[in-house]
Amino acid sequence: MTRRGWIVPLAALALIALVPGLRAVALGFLDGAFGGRNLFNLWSTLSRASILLGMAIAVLVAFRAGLINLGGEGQLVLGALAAALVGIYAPLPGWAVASAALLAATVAGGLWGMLALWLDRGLRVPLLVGSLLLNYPAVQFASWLASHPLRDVASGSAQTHRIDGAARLPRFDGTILDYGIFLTVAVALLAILADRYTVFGYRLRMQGLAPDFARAQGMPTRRLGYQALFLSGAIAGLTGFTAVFGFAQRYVDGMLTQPLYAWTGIVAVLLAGMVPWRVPVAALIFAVLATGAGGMERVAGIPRESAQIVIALAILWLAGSGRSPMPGRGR
Amino acid sequence: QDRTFYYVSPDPIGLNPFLQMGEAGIRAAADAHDAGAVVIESDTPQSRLENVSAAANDGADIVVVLGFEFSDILRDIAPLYPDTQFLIVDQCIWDDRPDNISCAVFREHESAFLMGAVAGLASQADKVAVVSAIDIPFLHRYTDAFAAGARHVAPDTQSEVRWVGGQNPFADPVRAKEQALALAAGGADVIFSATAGGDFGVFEAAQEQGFTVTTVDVNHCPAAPGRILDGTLKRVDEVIGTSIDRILAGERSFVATYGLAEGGMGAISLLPDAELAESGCLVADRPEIVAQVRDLAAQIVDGSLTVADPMAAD
Amino acid sequence: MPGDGLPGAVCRLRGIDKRFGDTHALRDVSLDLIPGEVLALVGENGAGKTTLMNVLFGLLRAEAGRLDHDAGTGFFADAADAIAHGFGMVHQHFMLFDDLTVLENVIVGAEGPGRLGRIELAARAGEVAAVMARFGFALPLDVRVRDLPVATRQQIEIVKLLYRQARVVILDEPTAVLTPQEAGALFAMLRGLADEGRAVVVITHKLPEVTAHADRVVVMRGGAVVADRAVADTSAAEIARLMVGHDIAPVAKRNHAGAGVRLALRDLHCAPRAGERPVGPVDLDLRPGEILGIAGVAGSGQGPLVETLVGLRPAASGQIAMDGIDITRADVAARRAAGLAYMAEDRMRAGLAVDASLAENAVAGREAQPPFARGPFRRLTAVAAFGRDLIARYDIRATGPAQRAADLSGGNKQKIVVARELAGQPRLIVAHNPCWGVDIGAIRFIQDRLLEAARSGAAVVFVSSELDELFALSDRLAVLHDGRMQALLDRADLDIARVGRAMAGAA
Amino acid sequence: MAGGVGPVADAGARPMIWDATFFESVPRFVTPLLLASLGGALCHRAGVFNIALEGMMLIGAFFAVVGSYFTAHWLGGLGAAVASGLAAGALYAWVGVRRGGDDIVVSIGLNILAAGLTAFLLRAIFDQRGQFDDPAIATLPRIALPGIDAVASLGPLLSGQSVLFWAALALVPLLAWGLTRHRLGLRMRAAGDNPAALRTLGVAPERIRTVAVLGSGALCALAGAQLSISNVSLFTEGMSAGRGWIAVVIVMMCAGRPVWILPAALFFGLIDALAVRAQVFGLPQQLTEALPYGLAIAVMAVALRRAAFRVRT
Ligand SMILES: Nc1ncnc2c1ncn2[C@@H]1O[C@H](COP(=O)(O)OP(=O)(O)OP(=O)(O)O)[C@@H](O)[C@H]1O
Ligand SMILES: Nc1ncnc2c1ncn2[C@@H]1O[C@H](COP(=O)(O)OP(=O)(O)OP(=O)(O)O)[C@@H](O)[C@H]1O
Ligand SMILES: [Mg+2]
Ligand SMILES: [Mg+2]
Repeated sequence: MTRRGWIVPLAALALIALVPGLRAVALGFLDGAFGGRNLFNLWSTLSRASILLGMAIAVLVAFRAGLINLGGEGQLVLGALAAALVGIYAPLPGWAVASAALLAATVAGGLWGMLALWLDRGLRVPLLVGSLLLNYPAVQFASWLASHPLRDVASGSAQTHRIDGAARLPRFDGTILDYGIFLTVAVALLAILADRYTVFGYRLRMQGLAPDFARAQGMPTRRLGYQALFLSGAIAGLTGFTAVFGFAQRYVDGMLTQPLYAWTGIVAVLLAGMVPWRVPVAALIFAVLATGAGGMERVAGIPRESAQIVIALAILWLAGSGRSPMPGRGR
Repeated sequence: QDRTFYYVSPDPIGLNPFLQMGEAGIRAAADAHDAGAVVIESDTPQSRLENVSAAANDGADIVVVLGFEFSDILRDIAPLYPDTQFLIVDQCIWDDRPDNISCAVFREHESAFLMGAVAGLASQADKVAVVSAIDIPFLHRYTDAFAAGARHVAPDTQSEVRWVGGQNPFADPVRAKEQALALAAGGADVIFSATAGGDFGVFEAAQEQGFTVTTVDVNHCPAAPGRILDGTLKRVDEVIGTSIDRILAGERSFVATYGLAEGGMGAISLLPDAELAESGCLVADRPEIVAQVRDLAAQIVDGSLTVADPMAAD
Repeated sequence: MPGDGLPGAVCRLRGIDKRFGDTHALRDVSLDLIPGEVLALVGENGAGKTTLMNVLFGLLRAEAGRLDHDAGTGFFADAADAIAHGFGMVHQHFMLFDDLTVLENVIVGAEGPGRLGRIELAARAGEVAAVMARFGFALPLDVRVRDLPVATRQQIEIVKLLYRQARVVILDEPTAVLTPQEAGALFAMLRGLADEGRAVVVITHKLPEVTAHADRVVVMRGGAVVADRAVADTSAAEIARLMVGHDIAPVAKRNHAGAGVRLALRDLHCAPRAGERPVGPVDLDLRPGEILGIAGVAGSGQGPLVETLVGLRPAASGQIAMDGIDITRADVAARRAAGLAYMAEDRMRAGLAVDASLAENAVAGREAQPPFARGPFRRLTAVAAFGRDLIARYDIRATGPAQRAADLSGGNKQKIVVARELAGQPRLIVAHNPCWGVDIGAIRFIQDRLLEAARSGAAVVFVSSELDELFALSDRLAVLHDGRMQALLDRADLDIARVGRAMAGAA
Repeated sequence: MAGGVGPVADAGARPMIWDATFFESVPRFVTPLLLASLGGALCHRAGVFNIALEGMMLIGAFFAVVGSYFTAHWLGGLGAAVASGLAAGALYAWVGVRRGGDDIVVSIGLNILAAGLTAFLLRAIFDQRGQFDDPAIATLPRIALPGIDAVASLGPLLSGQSVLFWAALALVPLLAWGLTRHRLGLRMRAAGDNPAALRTLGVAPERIRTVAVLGSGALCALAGAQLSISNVSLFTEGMSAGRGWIAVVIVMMCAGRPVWILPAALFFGLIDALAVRAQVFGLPQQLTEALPYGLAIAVMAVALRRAAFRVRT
């Protein structure tokens, strides 16, 4: 942020501190995001942040390579679905089930990502639109599986059976936060470091900044593109794995789409200006905004959609201030 | 007020009468016990989890949740808050239920069967139909029992079902209306609308196409004058009140089932004559149908007629 | 006092000053435009010629100075204002709409009367046809511009002015894309316009054109006017000296061609993209140390040929061999590994990643090789050190290896490209307009580096739109016309008229 | 039906998909797609990559209900919808055109804003969550065509459709004509082709693009109004339900040409209507949901392979 960039948030803080009504709202917000008995809400926030972080990193990998992958939702859902399938049906010991499910999730998400790029390269359906459209069949397929062949009939819901207890990702005692956060944080760290310190990261970045340049320098741009989309989809799939083996312990129809995780991931990356180390911060901020807005609503009756409005205005404000977060798309 | 009751809805309450009854029930119970009432609306799986947790965290004495969406959540959350009592309405955790969870469930198929009978008797075309939200076992309690009821009184009756589906199956009047229009075009002249928030769309279709409707949960008749025959009544509000009474009386981990016999399920045509006359429903002017329905209801209550539970069948 | 203070002049600029950030683009510039006169405006790259005309035309705001014209005083508010006052400008880069028809291109912005904004297309077509008939143009009105050759596009620009009844006609480097013959025809037409009483301004880098066709010449250097005199009173040599501030020694060029064949092209056809005309056949042998110039008007097939040489586009048929090894199917990376260096024409997109740092640009192509990488990991200290080394050796004006390439001036940007491509001791250099848009000092520097590389044995394919520099550097010169090699001339046979004829397609 | 739950429909129930109400329903699905695509086409031709059609539709749907409810007249609904669409367009124009914000970022921002704002206002104005319906919401008039009514096959298709359907149809030749024969249309195409060139001719491309974005806002809002005060008379959150994205696909496929957009919108409207009906074949509802999007990919692949359109993304 520039120096001017701090003025708006600071002014907002001052306003909140001075007006009693606003202060109550702010306290409700803070409690909703961080408070609660045994800091329960903080753990909830982290649990949400973990999934958002995974999705944001998935988006980052593709965007860094200049590939506008809006298909995170489908990749996330297919990853989750693959994980659930393995989790329910693989007759293996717990740790092996979890590992196989993780592998299946990353492959499923990654292949779906590559499909979007193949549509672009092979059939000229622009990636932006193709990846977006691929979300719908993926989500509906998952919905069908969860509603029919894989349904846990007794539960009365459109959801699969539960993952066997031994294979689940453990939870931190007394919280809903599971060990999946180790996975997403590790992936984020790897992605941030690889961006700077590996040849692969360098090539992806050059391709994103200047595709003609990368080609003219003899970088394997075709392969790089597919690798980037595979990685992007695989990270989304991995995030789906953590949701199924951690948070929900099964695949529940709509559990990954209704909260708009994929879109929030994109927005987090845009707001972070595509600077890798800022992305985890942005993901955390969005998790705080979401859980905090829920608390604000419970305490002060302010609709939690106000958080969404604030986010949208922030995006528009950033876009209008000429700091285009999209590489090579700025003025 | 030293006690607080919380109500966490699975979806935005909006105009969903079922969820509205939950709110009415918690407020009535709170009044009766001089307690505070807090209503929290959820919209996603994650927010359901957060809201239930927040309610327990806030020190709720009783947390009431409505709908099957909460099973997993309560199974995880309830053990963390032993001082809070949880009540799931419309759903239960059958195995290894934690001590502080009680359930109140309904036999919706009994009332749906009666609606099928009403439709079977009223249909001139011998064609009836159901529009329901989404193809899940729970909703087959409505769709299957309705078809069974229609055939019970008029064996030649054809019955068809359509699902609303879409991104928002429990609150999508647009799609509900399209399905109803299609069913009407196919010749159905009585349509059972079990779409929760989509019912309004079915009523619009009925007004345009001239078919009649049977409804669920509450009396919708005034909303579509001259088009609604009859409706089931699901006394969610009363059941919440009764269940809270039992919890406060010290009962733990109980499962209460409500059907026609217990008065938790009902139908407008089963109301006392005076109330029925006031209801605005078409069935009030069809005494011969009312008589048959009441007869069937009596058989169900005394056990001489059993309505198969589609959820148990699977 | 409009009119009074302008004896004989249609407009008069006084004391114009203009800055772009740290660049002082115009310094106290004054200029009169006189009806009936063809004025040549010359100066090296970046001297401020285009900026001055943009100020006159209302496209840029001056910080100081004034404009008097025959209808009043004060700068034009915008282009519409200038056009309304009878000013017309053909811009350095074509300002045409590719997907619109010729007629639409001419009338946009001056659609004429019509109820509720309706365009009376038939009436406009009649007017445009009348204008064309009067000045001897024959353009198809309902063809899309995309489908027309370059010289025709130039004519559309001029018809646009005439249709708007411009009394002051400004052309910014109109001859850069024309053959000498086409340029001659253009000047004849401009002379006709001047004779009708219009004021004509031509910006050009080609001094023979100035001495042959202009009445008056204004020379700019570093944003200031350094000379304003009748062409009759000066010479091409003097104008050149005025432009750069000193005499220019001709490039010292000796033939270093060695034995053997470095690059062989056999019946090469480039794969055309959608809407492109085919390029080929091309047959060539290039020896180590030899510099092959490639001339041709813009769009004669240089781009596809270069892309095919470096592996960016496949060959449709034929063969490319380097040192006797067939590389027709090899990709860019393989060709680079075999010793190819490539200076792309579009340095902002293909030559550089302008949003990356100087050092990251400098190691591109070798990012995975020692010392810049160890296994899959980059060695950032080595990368930075290499950047610093290039800055020192090539005198690149930058704050350091971490500076964004976008923030360097055009000449310094190009120096990064040249430095990077020559750093690997290449065996074959493909240089496409490497001196385009850079100033004269940098041009000499880049040309000297290319000569040096040739001296140490590299073969050079040198594609340029400037005949002067082609004549100065080439051992042999290939002329492309419409995708075919029209002529292949030895240095001794180079003659401007002959090359011009070949560029126009004559044998 | 899959999943082991016995079919409720009687065996032998006749599939009924080609009945009269089906054809009557098609224009209801076509109208919003057509209006939104025409709006998108304006932007496309003027060189604005507006993928906020979805959000603009949603805003229009909401304010149509607001206007219709408070004025108790459909004109009030249309007026409010158009005003809100223009406001959304103005916001886009300010950030995306005047301040030069990236189209994709601005569009994503606007889509999120639309979802949040309509949900927020639903609560603030009507104190409702999720959905608002009320008998006081006046619906658009339907135009009966007495003559055509009699013709057996065309009757239901054309008679009794909303005013917006006819307006949308009329817009197709009007826009096609305007883009070539009207000053503003010509300048729009010029602005999309080469904005710098347009500026040198004394026309500010920003101004032309602003007009295009405003126009797309108004048209998308009308598309939303068709959803909320004609197809039904209520508002639900997320009511546009992906139709704005289908419109984006239509615009790209047709390179913003109104005359091509009409058949494309008819096609996708037909698919949409079919998807709702396809359950009679025993197809799982999820399959019919995915159908339009899968087809969109297929159609785009074919269309874009055939014609070498420049697709700006
Ligand atoms: N929009 C701009 N922003 C910043 N600097 C600019 C801009 N336009 C021109 N300049 C700078 O102003 C100076 C004068 O540029 P101008 O384009 O007038 O040169 P010129 O004489 O036309 O050169 P050429 O022969 O290359 O066309 C140069 O240093 C150029 O880099
Ligand atoms: N986009 C930019 N951002 C920051 N600084 C810039 C930018 N463009 C140019 N500059 C700075 O302005 C100065 C002038 O740039 P310009 O391109 O006019 O150079 P120049 O004098 O024409 O040199 P050259 O002949 O090499 O092109 C340069 O020193 C450069 O650092
Ligand atoms: Mg320069
Ligand atoms: Mg210039």
